[in-house]
Amino acid sequence: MISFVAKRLWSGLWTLAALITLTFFVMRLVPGGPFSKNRKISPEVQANIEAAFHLDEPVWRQFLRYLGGLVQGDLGPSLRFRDYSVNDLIGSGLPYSLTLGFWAILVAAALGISLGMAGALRRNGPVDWATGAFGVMGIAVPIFILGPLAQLYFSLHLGLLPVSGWNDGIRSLILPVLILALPNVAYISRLTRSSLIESLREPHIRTARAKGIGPWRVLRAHALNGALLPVVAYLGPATAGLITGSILIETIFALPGVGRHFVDAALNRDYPLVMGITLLYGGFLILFNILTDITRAWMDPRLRHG
Amino acid sequence: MLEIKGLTVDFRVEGRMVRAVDGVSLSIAKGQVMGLVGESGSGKSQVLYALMGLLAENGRAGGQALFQGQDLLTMAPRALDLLRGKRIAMIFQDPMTALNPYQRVGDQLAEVLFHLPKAQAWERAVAMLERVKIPDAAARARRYPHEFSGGMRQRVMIAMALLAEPDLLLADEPTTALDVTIQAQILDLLGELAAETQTAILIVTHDLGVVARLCDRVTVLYGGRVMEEAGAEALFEAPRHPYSQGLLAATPRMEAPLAPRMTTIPGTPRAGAASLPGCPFAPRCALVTDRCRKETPQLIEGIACREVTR
Amino acid sequence: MARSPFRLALARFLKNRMAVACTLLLALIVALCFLGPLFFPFTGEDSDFDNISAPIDLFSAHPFGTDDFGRDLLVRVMEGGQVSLTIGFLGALAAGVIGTLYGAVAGFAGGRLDRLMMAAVEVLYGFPYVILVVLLSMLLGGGNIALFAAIVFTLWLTPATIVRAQAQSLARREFIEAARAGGMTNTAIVLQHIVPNTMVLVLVYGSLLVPEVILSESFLSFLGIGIKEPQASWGNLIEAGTAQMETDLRLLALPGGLLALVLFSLNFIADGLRDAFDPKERL
Amino acid sequence: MILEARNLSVAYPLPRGLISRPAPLTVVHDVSFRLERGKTLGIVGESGCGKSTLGRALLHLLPAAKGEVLWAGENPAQMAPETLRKARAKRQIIFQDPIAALDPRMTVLKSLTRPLATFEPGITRAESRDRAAEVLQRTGLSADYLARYPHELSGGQAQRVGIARALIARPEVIICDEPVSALDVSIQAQVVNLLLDLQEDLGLALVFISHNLAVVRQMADEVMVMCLGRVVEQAPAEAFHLSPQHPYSQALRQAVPEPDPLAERSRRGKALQGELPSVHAPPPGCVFASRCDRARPECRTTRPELAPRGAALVACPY
Amino acid sequence: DDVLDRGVGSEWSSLDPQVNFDAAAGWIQMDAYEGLVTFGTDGSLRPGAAERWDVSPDGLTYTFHLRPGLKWSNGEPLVAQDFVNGVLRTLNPETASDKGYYFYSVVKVKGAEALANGETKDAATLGVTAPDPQTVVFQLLTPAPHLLQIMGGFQMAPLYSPTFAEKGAASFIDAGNVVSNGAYTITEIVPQSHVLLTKNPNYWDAANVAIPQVKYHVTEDSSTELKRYQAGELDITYDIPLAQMETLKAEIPDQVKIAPSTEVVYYSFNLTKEATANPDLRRALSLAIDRETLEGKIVKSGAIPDYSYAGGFDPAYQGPQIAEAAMSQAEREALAKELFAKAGYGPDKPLKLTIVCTVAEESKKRAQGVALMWKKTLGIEVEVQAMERKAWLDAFYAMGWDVFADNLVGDFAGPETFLAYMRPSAEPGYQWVKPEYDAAMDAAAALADPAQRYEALAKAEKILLDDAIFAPMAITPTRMLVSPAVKGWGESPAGYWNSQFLTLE
Ligand SMILES: Nc1ncnc2c1ncn2[C@@H]1O[C@H](COP(=O)(O)OP(=O)(O)OP(=O)(O)O)[C@@H](O)[C@H]1O
Ligand SMILES: Nc1ncnc2c1ncn2[C@@H]1O[C@H](COP(=O)(O)OP(=O)(O)OP(=O)(O)O)[C@@H](O)[C@H]1O
Ligand SMILES: [Mg+2]
Ligand SMILES: [Mg+2]
Repeated sequence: MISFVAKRLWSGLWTLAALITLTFFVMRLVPGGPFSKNRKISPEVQANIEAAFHLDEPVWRQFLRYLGGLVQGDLGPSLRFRDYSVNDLIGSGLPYSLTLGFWAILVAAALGISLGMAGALRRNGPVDWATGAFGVMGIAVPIFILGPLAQLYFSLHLGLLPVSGWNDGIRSLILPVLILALPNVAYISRLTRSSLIESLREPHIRTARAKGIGPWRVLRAHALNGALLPVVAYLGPATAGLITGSILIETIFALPGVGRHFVDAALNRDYPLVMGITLLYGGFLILFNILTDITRAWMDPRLRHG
Repeated sequence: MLEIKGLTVDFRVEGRMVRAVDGVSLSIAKGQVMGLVGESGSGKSQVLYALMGLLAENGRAGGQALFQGQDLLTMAPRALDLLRGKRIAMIFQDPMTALNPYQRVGDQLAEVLFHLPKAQAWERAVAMLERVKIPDAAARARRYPHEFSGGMRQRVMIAMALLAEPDLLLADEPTTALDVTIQAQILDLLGELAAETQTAILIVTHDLGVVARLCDRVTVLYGGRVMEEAGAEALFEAPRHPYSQGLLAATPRMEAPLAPRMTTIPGTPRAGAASLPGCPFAPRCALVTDRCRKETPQLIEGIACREVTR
Repeated sequence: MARSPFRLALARFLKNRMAVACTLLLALIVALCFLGPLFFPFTGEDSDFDNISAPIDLFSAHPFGTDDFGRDLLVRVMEGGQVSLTIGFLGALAAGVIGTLYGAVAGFAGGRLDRLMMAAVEVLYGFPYVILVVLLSMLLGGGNIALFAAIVFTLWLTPATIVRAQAQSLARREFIEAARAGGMTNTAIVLQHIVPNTMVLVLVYGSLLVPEVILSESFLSFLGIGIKEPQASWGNLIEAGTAQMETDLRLLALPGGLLALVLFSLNFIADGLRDAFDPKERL
Repeated sequence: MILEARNLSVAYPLPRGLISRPAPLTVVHDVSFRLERGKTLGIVGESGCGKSTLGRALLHLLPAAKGEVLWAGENPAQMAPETLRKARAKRQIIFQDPIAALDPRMTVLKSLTRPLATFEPGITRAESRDRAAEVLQRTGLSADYLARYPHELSGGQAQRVGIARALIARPEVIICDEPVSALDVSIQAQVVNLLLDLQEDLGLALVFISHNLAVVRQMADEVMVMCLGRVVEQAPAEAFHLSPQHPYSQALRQAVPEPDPLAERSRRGKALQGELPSVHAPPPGCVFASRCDRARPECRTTRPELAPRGAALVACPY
Repeated sequence: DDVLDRGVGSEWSSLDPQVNFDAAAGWIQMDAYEGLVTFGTDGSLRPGAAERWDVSPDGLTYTFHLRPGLKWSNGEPLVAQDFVNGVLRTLNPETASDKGYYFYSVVKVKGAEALANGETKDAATLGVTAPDPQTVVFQLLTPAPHLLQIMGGFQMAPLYSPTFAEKGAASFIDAGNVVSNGAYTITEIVPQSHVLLTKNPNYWDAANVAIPQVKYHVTEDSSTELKRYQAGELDITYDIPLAQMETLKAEIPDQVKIAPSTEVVYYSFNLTKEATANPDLRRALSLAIDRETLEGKIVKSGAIPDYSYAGGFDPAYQGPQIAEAAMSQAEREALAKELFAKAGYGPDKPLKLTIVCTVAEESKKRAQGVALMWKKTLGIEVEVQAMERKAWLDAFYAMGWDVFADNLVGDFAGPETFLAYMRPSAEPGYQWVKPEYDAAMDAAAALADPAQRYEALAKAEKILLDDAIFAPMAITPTRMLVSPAVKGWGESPAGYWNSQFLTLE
């Protein structure tokens, strides 16, 4: 197991290296630069500013410089948020995103799996249709519609929850978490439903039923395991995505997470921030893919051999 | 103990009902071992599934199956769960697919005793594995089904059924993957069970040697219908139904002189025979008459053949 | 008596009432989008400056009113539907097919090839999307090809991950060993055993991808790639409608409602197809 | 020599907890044999002794840990993938577990005709259907079953589909892993006869793994007896049936149940006794020593090698 | 409630007074740091740290006299050299600030450019000096009456050297330890969330600062901001969602504050393309735009339709006479068709154009509106190409467009900032060759008297507009919601509403 993990970690490291190399160089091919916001600056001054951030060096030099910083844990300065280094920005935003994403994935998994189970057990009937319809609502009514609507209703009309911001403890979290979870609920519940239907028909379920342990236990101990394998595979990238923040949720609810940097940094050509965010997301992605691989090997013993 | 009357099993195939088992009746007393033999595909497994309430989704059972006075076929699933795995246990035919590939063998066994504390159940499970001759049982219990050989999986299935200490054991070809020495040990184990704890056993097998060793009575199935029902000695001594005779004749014997080809029953079985009128064996029978082809013979005094009883 | 698998699948599908109803509904929506505009004397790009932001009036020239430019909303929604449905289905199909094949190969091959293929997936996942899109629009021009590439580029990754996981489990099943023993080529095993056994999942997942594609189109137009105004698409109609949802819900309700209907029906159609392709489904 | 094993050992990687690497668990040790066209090698042995593992290794579905397998003189481990694949067409296997070996989403027809499509690319759909129907018929199943899915088959029916699948590509060698265990005696006889016919007509070579000694007696030219991964006796069939040499072989021979209730009843409770050794901790000495009534102290400490005795090779010096 | 909650839109790019360039962050800065002069909420100039100033007759030397007894928020005395240091740091290339151009381009301070370019590091060469602790002197190369406007904005903060020397730029964001000289000082910073300012007891006018704390909230999405406002979480917003403007104007007219800002929107024509090289066509295009309908009915952003370019910011500037402005739209369209035909286009020679705009909703809508109008009046096929902002900036120089939807934020509320920008010598991107214009601008720049100067500028603008190298479109407004509890609000074209002048009920 450990050798398996070590192997995956090692290849993950290379993947990450490939990712940052690719990003670093390709990013520079995109038109526009970090300081091309103002057309009025004289070329000399523009050059001075760029020199201050080493943007005048050849790209490969910049890359080496970046790597040099990286091995010391320094992600460089942000070009858009001049007061902060990329480390500061990620350090200040990540806790919010992590909290939000953690709860969101938890809610999504719990709700999605429950709905999927209900659908599979009462399939092609009203319960199935209702859970199916509810499940896909998160996609049918996208975040950018649901968010404002929820704010309007729960915050402005009912006054139950704060409109936005992160000043009110758990109450600030409720709407963003639920709304962030919803699209994932759709995917998880649909995947669960369809693979559970299949799983419930495997011959070994018959054996389990013959033990007289009751339908609930048959489901939990025997059918669910196989059914959740694809769901777990889905959860890898989904979790990495959620806990590194969502631009939509953070914008709508004015939350200080790192999600909005994904778009912002790229739009502002804030190269070091783009790199930092890529590194962060890529790292989590690889980590969670390893975790799901391990989880699946734990769930399905046949995967444990080579 | 168990009394089956006119059991039928139908499958819905392409919107039509196809009969797989047609009017099977038999009864087993406490401590008795009943052998169920017959052609492959004649519905033996389906009889057992019907009793356990485990027919495939497209299957329907009809008739009556009284277990200690209760009808298993009409019982609510919840009530059935109180019997299954406790009073009635079953050994499944296909041991690879019948075991949960995701769970340790020991856990699957211990689950039968889910009302006991975990450690205790595990201990009993390991003990049972030892009884079915799994070497190094304690370590083996921690492994997964795919790491077991075919015969070992089969023994795991047997152990699972025996753990329940059932009053009625339904065994579907339980020893096909075992070598004869272990088979003999397992058969002895089953025999003891019947003798000592008065467990009734309904065992499906193709091996007449197994029947001879274990069974008190034998029911012969063909095309979903009972052809003959008799005491083991009687059947082996003087099989009455033409199919039973054919079966015995085709059984290879170690002592007999070696012929270049093995003896078979001529002809091939009809698909879906149970849905059609007439004796299912008629196309292959030497004694066949026109009536045999049109009218389904009734089981009278343990035999469903007019030509023989006439 | 000979039952062709296709006829059987059809029979199984028809047995699922909800799926059948939803198929009809979807057909209706598609027909509306592609045929509806023919019944109007103007197109969705013609503006009527005397009738800017006209409200719903079912008996007027603009039954669902007009938008800020005086363009007929209903016609725009129908025309937008043509674009969005086409992109949605093609995009989901492409993502599904690429993802399935890639994932099936990786999961089946295992070992080093699998690690390499999954590393590629991770790199693509991790690559900053905005940069990618801007780059694509630069390379391919902001047109439909760039749009399609930008959509498919990332959407196939998740199905690939799911299918790979499934393929890994399947590859260890005995019937795959049997196929290998039978001398089947790896390609044939992947195509004939692995893919059909993961298809159900992909189908279910793919049905959810359609609306995702349609909606992501509007995000892409925010990056300057994709459907150009004045051409309508559900994505940009919904986005425009969202901005005004608190003052003029009709702008959102019409395209959004249709999209939701498409998604709901697709979802149940996918369930129906699931049943249709499941041989254990009773008839 | 159509199939040959030279000192073949086979191992499984055994995952051992969190820390350590998987350790190879050798379950087949040092097996050698030669199989000629038209001949049958019968393999009998204890349940769990490695017969199926050996069968898989013979088709290169599992790699050899030591020694080698030769297909008509060539080692499949050294073949180019494409050559290997082509060579496999002529070497089929009937799996022990018939249902697990069928794709649950394929009809019987598809399962049967799929190998044809790979090896006879020109074949038309109707032709391959006819071939499938024909070969299925010969195993005692009507063409009606072509449209069935595996879950709609009984155990014996599935087993016959497996046999039909192995036969349809007209192979030269078939590894039969308990091919008739789920069949009633009449069908069993029919299948055995079919195999014998094919052997006569086409020179088919068989590796026939079975617990049914009567069937092995009918089929085999040579018999190999295995116990805990090792060959304990290898002998010409007749010799083996007349007088098995190794104590385990003798025990096997004696344990065969006869269709005679009186005789059988008298044998109740007289089954072989003693501890079964485990593959995980194989005994240093003779694998059968713990159950052998003639065992001597040395038997438990030193393993006897296969040595010629008459026409046979026997791993018991006593 | 003694906290004034204000919106700042997206996150400030810096709280470093010498670096920050965002107008919104400028508000925070104006609360925390005080320049020599400052703006009232009505846009009027008021004495700030300087209590009075003299201008030399040639308009080249400005002498500011600081109030006596000024202190930094930590109680240390504030001296004239602190202001000089502020300018020096702004110009220092190591600061990498793009604000230096205020001192060498918007107004030409002696020695500023050489310092900014890194040609010299000698602080003594700079024309900003502190002859004594109470006096700051600015020496200019050319007269610049608008110097005071610059001094009043967020460009001119003093620098507290001790903490800067110790901690560098981090000293400006070290909440609680920031040393500033404004009415407030920064006490809490949560990136992406808010900045909290607390009243500075050492401020000279602290007695007249009514609101004890001010909190600036980041809210990127204007509809969220509106909801926060409606929920009472904000007292003053940064923006109003366009879609809601009409409703809000109808429902709470006195809270909706829409006023012109110093930003003008105009559509540039590509002088290197065959069609748009023709001045008749350019005028035709400009005339065919129904600006009233466009802004009032389509874009609805509150922008003010505009036919001139640099007018409309300073009431003292009259600008040239513009014929179009007086016409009715029908007349304009008739003329447009005439000119269009004259340029040789018509049904038999159709025209196709692309407009490049940004992806911002307002920009897209305007471009679409223009496209529709050109199509309707002149029958031109127009493709609107919306680009992400940085690509849009780059696209300008690539000159692939026919029409470029451009805008310019002036550095102060006066015509000069806009006109100077169009000088062919200053902005090579337009490819406009017009020595007359440069000459006219040079002539104006030499004048120290404001009235004469404006007259000369109007002449220059006439030259610019006559060539129609762009079509002026509108003046962009500031849009805010201000709670009725906030008193002291006024209409300020300068765009500053320092919290110290507000009260909260
Ligand atoms: N789900 C199903 N749908 C349709 N037919 C089925 C289904 N399951 C089983 N059958 C059919 O029912 C018949 C009886 O099957 P059953 O499994 O009882 O046979 P069996 O007597 O146990 O045979 P074997 O000895 O080969 O196991 C067979 O012909 C089989 O094809
Ligand atoms: N995947 C595996 N991993 C680890 N051990 C395995 C695996 N498969 C089989 N084994 C072990 O290898 C040994 C030989 O198994 P094999 O299936 O070859 O036995 P067999 O001779 O075919 O027995 P049977 O007659 O019961 O089918 C057994 O002890 C089994 O537990
Ligand atoms: Mg059966
Ligand atoms: Mg085996």
